[in-house]
Amino acid sequence: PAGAASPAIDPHAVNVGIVFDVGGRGDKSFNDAAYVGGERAEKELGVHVRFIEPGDGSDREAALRIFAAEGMKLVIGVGFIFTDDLVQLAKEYPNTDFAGVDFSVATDSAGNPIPPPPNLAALKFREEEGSFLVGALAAMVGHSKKVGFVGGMNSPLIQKFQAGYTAGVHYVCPDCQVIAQYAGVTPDAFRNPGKGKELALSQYQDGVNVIFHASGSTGLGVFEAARQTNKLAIGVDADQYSEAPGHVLTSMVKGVDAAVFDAIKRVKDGTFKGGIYSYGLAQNGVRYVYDEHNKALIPDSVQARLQQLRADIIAGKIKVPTTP
Amino acid sequence: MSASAGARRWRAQLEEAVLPAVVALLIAALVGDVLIIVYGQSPGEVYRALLEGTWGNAYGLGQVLYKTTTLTFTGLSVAIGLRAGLFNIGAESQLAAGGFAAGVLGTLLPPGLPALLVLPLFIVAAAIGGGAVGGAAGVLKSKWGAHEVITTIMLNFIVLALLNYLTVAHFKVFDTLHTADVRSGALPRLSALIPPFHGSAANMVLFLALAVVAVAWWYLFRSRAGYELRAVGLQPGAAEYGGVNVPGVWWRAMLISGAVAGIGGLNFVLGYKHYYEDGFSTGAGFLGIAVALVGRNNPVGVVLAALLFGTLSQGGLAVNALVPKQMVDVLQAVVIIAVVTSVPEVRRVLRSARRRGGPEA
Amino acid sequence: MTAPDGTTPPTPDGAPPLAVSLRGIDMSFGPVRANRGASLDVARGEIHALVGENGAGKSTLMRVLSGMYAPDAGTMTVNGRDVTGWSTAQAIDAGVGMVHQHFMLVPTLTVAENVVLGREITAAGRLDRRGAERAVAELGERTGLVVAPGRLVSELSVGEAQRVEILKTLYRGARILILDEPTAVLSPPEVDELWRVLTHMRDTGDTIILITHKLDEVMAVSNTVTVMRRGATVGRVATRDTSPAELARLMVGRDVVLAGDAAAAPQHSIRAERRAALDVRELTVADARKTHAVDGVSFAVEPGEILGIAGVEGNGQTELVEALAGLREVSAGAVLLHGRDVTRQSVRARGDAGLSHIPEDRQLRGLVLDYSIADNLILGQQHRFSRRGAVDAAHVLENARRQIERFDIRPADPAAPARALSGGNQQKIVIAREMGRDFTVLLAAQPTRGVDVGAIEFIHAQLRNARAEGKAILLVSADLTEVLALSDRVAVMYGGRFAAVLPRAEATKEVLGAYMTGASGRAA
Amino acid sequence: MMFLAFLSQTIRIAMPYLFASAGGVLSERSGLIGLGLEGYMLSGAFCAALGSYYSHSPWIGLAAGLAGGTVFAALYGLCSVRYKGDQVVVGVAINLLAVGITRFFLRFAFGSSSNSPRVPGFSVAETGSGLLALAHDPMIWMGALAMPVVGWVLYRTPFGLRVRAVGEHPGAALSVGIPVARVRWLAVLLSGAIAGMGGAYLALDQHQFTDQMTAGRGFIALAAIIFGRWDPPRVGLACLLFAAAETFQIRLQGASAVPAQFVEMIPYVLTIVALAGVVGRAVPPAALGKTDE
Ligand SMILES: Nc1ncnc2c1ncn2[C@@H]1O[C@H](COP(=O)(O)OP(=O)(O)OP(=O)(O)O)[C@@H](O)[C@H]1O
Ligand SMILES: Nc1ncnc2c1ncn2[C@@H]1O[C@H](COP(=O)(O)OP(=O)(O)OP(=O)(O)O)[C@@H](O)[C@H]1O
Ligand SMILES: [Mg+2]
Ligand SMILES: [Mg+2]
Repeated sequence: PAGAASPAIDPHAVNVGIVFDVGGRGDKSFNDAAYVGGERAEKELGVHVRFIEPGDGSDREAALRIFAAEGMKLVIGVGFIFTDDLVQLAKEYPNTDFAGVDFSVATDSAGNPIPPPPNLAALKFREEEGSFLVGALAAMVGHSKKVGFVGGMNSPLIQKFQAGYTAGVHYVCPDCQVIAQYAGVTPDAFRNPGKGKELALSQYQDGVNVIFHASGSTGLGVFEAARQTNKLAIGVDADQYSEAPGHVLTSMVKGVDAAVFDAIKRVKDGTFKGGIYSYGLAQNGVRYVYDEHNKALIPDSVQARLQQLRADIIAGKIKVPTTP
Repeated sequence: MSASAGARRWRAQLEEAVLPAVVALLIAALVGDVLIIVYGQSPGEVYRALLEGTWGNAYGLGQVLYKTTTLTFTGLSVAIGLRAGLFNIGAESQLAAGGFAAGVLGTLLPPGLPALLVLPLFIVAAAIGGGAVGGAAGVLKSKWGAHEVITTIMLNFIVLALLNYLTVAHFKVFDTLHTADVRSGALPRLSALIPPFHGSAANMVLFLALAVVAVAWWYLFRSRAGYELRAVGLQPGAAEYGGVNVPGVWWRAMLISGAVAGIGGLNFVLGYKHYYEDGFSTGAGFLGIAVALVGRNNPVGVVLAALLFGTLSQGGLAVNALVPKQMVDVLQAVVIIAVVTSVPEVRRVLRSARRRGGPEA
Repeated sequence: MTAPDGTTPPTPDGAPPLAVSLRGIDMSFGPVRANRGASLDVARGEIHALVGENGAGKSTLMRVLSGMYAPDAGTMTVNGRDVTGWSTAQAIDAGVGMVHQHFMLVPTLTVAENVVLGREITAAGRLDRRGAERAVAELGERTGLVVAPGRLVSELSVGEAQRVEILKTLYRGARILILDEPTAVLSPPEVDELWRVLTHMRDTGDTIILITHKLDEVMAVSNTVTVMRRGATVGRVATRDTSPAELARLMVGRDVVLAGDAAAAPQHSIRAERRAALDVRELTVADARKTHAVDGVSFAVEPGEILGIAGVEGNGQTELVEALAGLREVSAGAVLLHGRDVTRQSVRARGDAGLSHIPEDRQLRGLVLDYSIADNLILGQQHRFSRRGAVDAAHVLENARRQIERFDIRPADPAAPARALSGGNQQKIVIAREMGRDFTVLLAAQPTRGVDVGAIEFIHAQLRNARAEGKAILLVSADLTEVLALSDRVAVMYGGRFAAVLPRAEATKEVLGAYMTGASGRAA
Repeated sequence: MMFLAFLSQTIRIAMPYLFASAGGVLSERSGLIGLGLEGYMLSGAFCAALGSYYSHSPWIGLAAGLAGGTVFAALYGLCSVRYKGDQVVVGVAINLLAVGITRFFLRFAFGSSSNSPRVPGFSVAETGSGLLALAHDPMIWMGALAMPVVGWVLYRTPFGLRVRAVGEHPGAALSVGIPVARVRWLAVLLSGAIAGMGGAYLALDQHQFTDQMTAGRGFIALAAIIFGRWDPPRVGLACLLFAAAETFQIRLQGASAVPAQFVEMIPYVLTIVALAGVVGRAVPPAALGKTDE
């Protein structure tokens, strides 16, 4: 059976523990990406990686603590929700390294970021940058003055996607309208594909031709709607092309796998350092998919324009907002 | 005659208290075995891991106690409702509302006040938060006859959405789903008293829970209001005949039930994280029903049942490496089902066995 | 007259098999042993009365016979065939039908639907409503049990509902008909009508088993009587060879003063205070259907007086008493206690003003069955037994000890749950609570219902004593004998009004009977 | 055009409600509270995905979903009819169990904690979202028929008469030889089967199972039953009303300044308002929830 790793710890190996967010394995999204990163590290670096899916609430800290107490070299929490727990544990276990995917860095009263403890790496992604590009893409190939966005649970992280996306749309098409909808306000909103499908169908029906989703499993309903109405959707976190071949315009990929792999590699090499690691377009930490699958959907001129926009963002010529 | 009758009643009560948990556990263990074997693991090993991860070390025990604390509040909340004949399925949102009220109060207080001084304020705030939600269902029932099972379920959805809105739109710390830290009133962890508990979330709210249990016991079984409340639960017609304002008891019971659940929010907000976090109450409400049931709606029984369910839910984490922790979700449901079905059956068997055994010594 | 228990007379040689023969039936409900080796022999073509105190196990035994319960032990034969432990369906197929003490009708279904339920008439798998209504109408005409088949049962009067019950058994081809206290809720003409139907059935060869508490009915219509006591059969006797007094002795196990004998004429006593203790003026009470259950009733009860209210149940007595007690909203009129208007006051305020109330349904209203005897003995007065919000346990216990002793409640254990007590002792708790405290006005609704002859004696004595002490008592009873035995004046309620208020001397069963059915009426 | 789109979306959203509440009405009219509908649906959805995945046939998936709902209903029947457990408690437990079991076996069968792989379903690609597209999906027809069929059974067949009698006055039914327990068993099994189809609709329409994908729809169905006063035609209308409210919400969300959370609450608030105002005094089947006598 899958996932039944041995609980025994080999003291000589490099042991890594990864704690998933709600959704866990098989979310076809960022938990899976973290899993891929871990697996790759096991294969290529010979480290031992174990996973826990704590579920909700107080179990998050407990799960991290189980790994820390077992003497793991590196403990990774996947999801912004782990932020406080990671800080707490990093202080308690100064000899263990920690990393937090989507770690949210607090700011002091002057608005400057408060650095995490020295043994804690905050792996942050500038989703708004990638979202900006797919927004621009949606506006350019959508052949419609309306473009869609479907979010999962209405929360700051997801609003960041929305903000970047909207900015991207308006950048290339100032009079375009972004129809942004959320599937709900509780974590259920990330696993309600039925709702996602209905939201998408109503947007498509409303004249939208492209929808970007940032909604976990709910987005699978968006793809379903795209198939059914022969429209386009944009995937998130991972390359979601295979969810609806022919209907996935692109995906806004977050390099969670690479970031996780890097963190493990640095621990293995002994070069691990705490601090804020911000992955944006420049680091290839976020990107949009452009490959043989979707080439046909994206005219060369559009691809060229996107590359230009990408360069502008990296160069700081375009400032992408993080809140809608 | 009276002495032996008293002894018999006492034994019956003891049996009443212990039997459900024992039978339910046996059945749950059986189902657990099946699931574990299906998953290709050895039940012995999984259960050992479960015990070691919970009662096997001080940290695990501390985690169990932390969970027990919340479940004691929600279980007590459901139990109080049931004593009045009302099914409060809304402990989850009441817990959240109580926690939210406390969290917001915590951000408003000036910093540096001693915890013991402001604790009463927090208790009142949390009780008002939870009580408002429970009381709303109570008033809906007393005034308009809307069935509380349905209204509390609907209120769960409504209140959680409302709290989400308030958190996201007004109170959150940037980039998170929680409020700012409380500035006064944070309570120490249990490890401040007993160092081996270090790291576990167990905290002083545990003692508050025990105090609330004692008060609830007194209220239910020693106070006049409790006498009337239980009468309403057992036989509303007789209570009405006895001069009790039945709808009045309904809404008051729901108010108290909600308030107790609300105070439970302090466990997370004051005792553990020191802020309110959206979604912290997930699952605690439904488990509260199980706790009340296994605890036979008796405050003391509720504590024991909360300990049982606290152990199971912490145990899920401990066995995660061997089997999916979902197994524990299944076991919790099985415990509930076992209590409502097999326990009366076993009791019948015991009773007839005793009768066959002839008059007892 | 035969020996008790088990040893029933053998069937004479060559005679046809008995219609029903039950031997050594045991039947328990948890700790309660309702039947202990009970026996019953019923010949074909007779009306067989089954009598016994409340809780003697009559209904249980008949439910066993009709297949609702499987007995724990014993054998059953019907028409010579062993049928031990059969099901209701089998019993019905074999022609055994039962009309239950509490009607077994579905109020939301029509008469026809109720009658055919379980034996539906179908057309191509569908329910044939027309066919059912036709069949019921025909059956009604043939037997004289006429009810409109399309009406909802919830709209029927009790008499009509009972006709539906009998129709149900006849529709299923019952030749052995069991009736459990069929006359308890009927007016005298309806009773006569019932006897006519039953004797006709007997004369055409059907067998009837009749459970009743009314010994005059036993004497009037039955051929044979079986007596039960505490779950067992204690006698079987031909009706013409016995007397009510002998039956009563068998039922209770000792001699009993029958209510009717003692009460020839109540001796009037103290009537010092002339002002009415309870004064009711033009009281109107609406029922669930918004019609007037009580329709402008006025009367007064003086200290030292018992005003009896007779009437067929369902004519507003329940609503009247509940309105007086404060349990039901009054739509017009006034209630005065000692001259003080309490119309809008709560139950508790009325209690504090001296009003006691023995409710008609002790299991639903009078007791919290899962409370102890001691806790039940303070119900309604909990505020007097509390200090600073807490119930004063010592005070409650002391009260319980005193009342248990005074009213001889058994078991004498204040901590025993009321549920574990026999019906008679449960009623004693209610009586003790309501009459063992300071009160000036008593509403006694069906105070002896479901109580055995011995306890009736005791309760009647309590009521007479209270009168002698100058209490004002409003007695509501469906039992005419009881009303006549105790009352100084008798009112008859019919259709929500007082059809008559008569001095005891003018009140005879015949006169009252006429008023009860609305056959004669005059303004109150 | 706008109206037709609104209508077809309402119908689609109403489908799971119609299935679940059609089953629920049957169960409730027999005296068994339908609190476990959510669980039947969830299990139905999971089994449908499983069946469709392994057989590559949505029809077999549907059958499996029906069976999945029935199994959970059987468990409910066992607890409440056979062992006379408190129905509210058992109902809550059934729902918890359904969540746990489906997750456990999702991990077991697909190694995922949240999603099954894509499975064959009824809806054909590129059929659009209009009314015509609905006609292509056999499950839409079944959902539309579920409530009328239940109504017909309840009011026009001997079995329905018995169900109504048993839910109103089980003693009366027993006294005329109706096997009360068996009628309830049949009613609850059917209710599980029909609600399971509702779950199957969700899974097959999405071509996959997602952890907790029913997302409270069983509770909405229960509310519709109460709102419709246990009368199939009215319950059907209640389902459509709730679905229309949701459609309205979906269409309102993009265009209005009202925070999403408030729009989200509409169906639930509507339910409470309805409960308090319109049907506060509606009479449930007299024996509802009372299997313990
Ligand atoms: N379903 C039941 N569950 C528990 N106890 C029962 C049940 N039915 C009857 N009993 C008990 O069995 C005993 C005999 O009851 P039963 O109804 O047979 O008496 P009865 O002779 O018909 O009395 P009544 O004259 O009051 O109708 C009583 O103690 C009663 O409380
Ligand atoms: N639920 C119960 N639990 C325990 N004991 C019970 C229960 N019900 C009845 N008993 C006991 O069984 C005996 C018979 O009860 P039952 O009601 O048949 O008495 P009864 O003959 O009707 O007496 P009474 O004339 O006082 O009504 C009583 O002694 C009573 O205490
Ligand atoms: Mg009795
Ligand atoms: Mg009887």
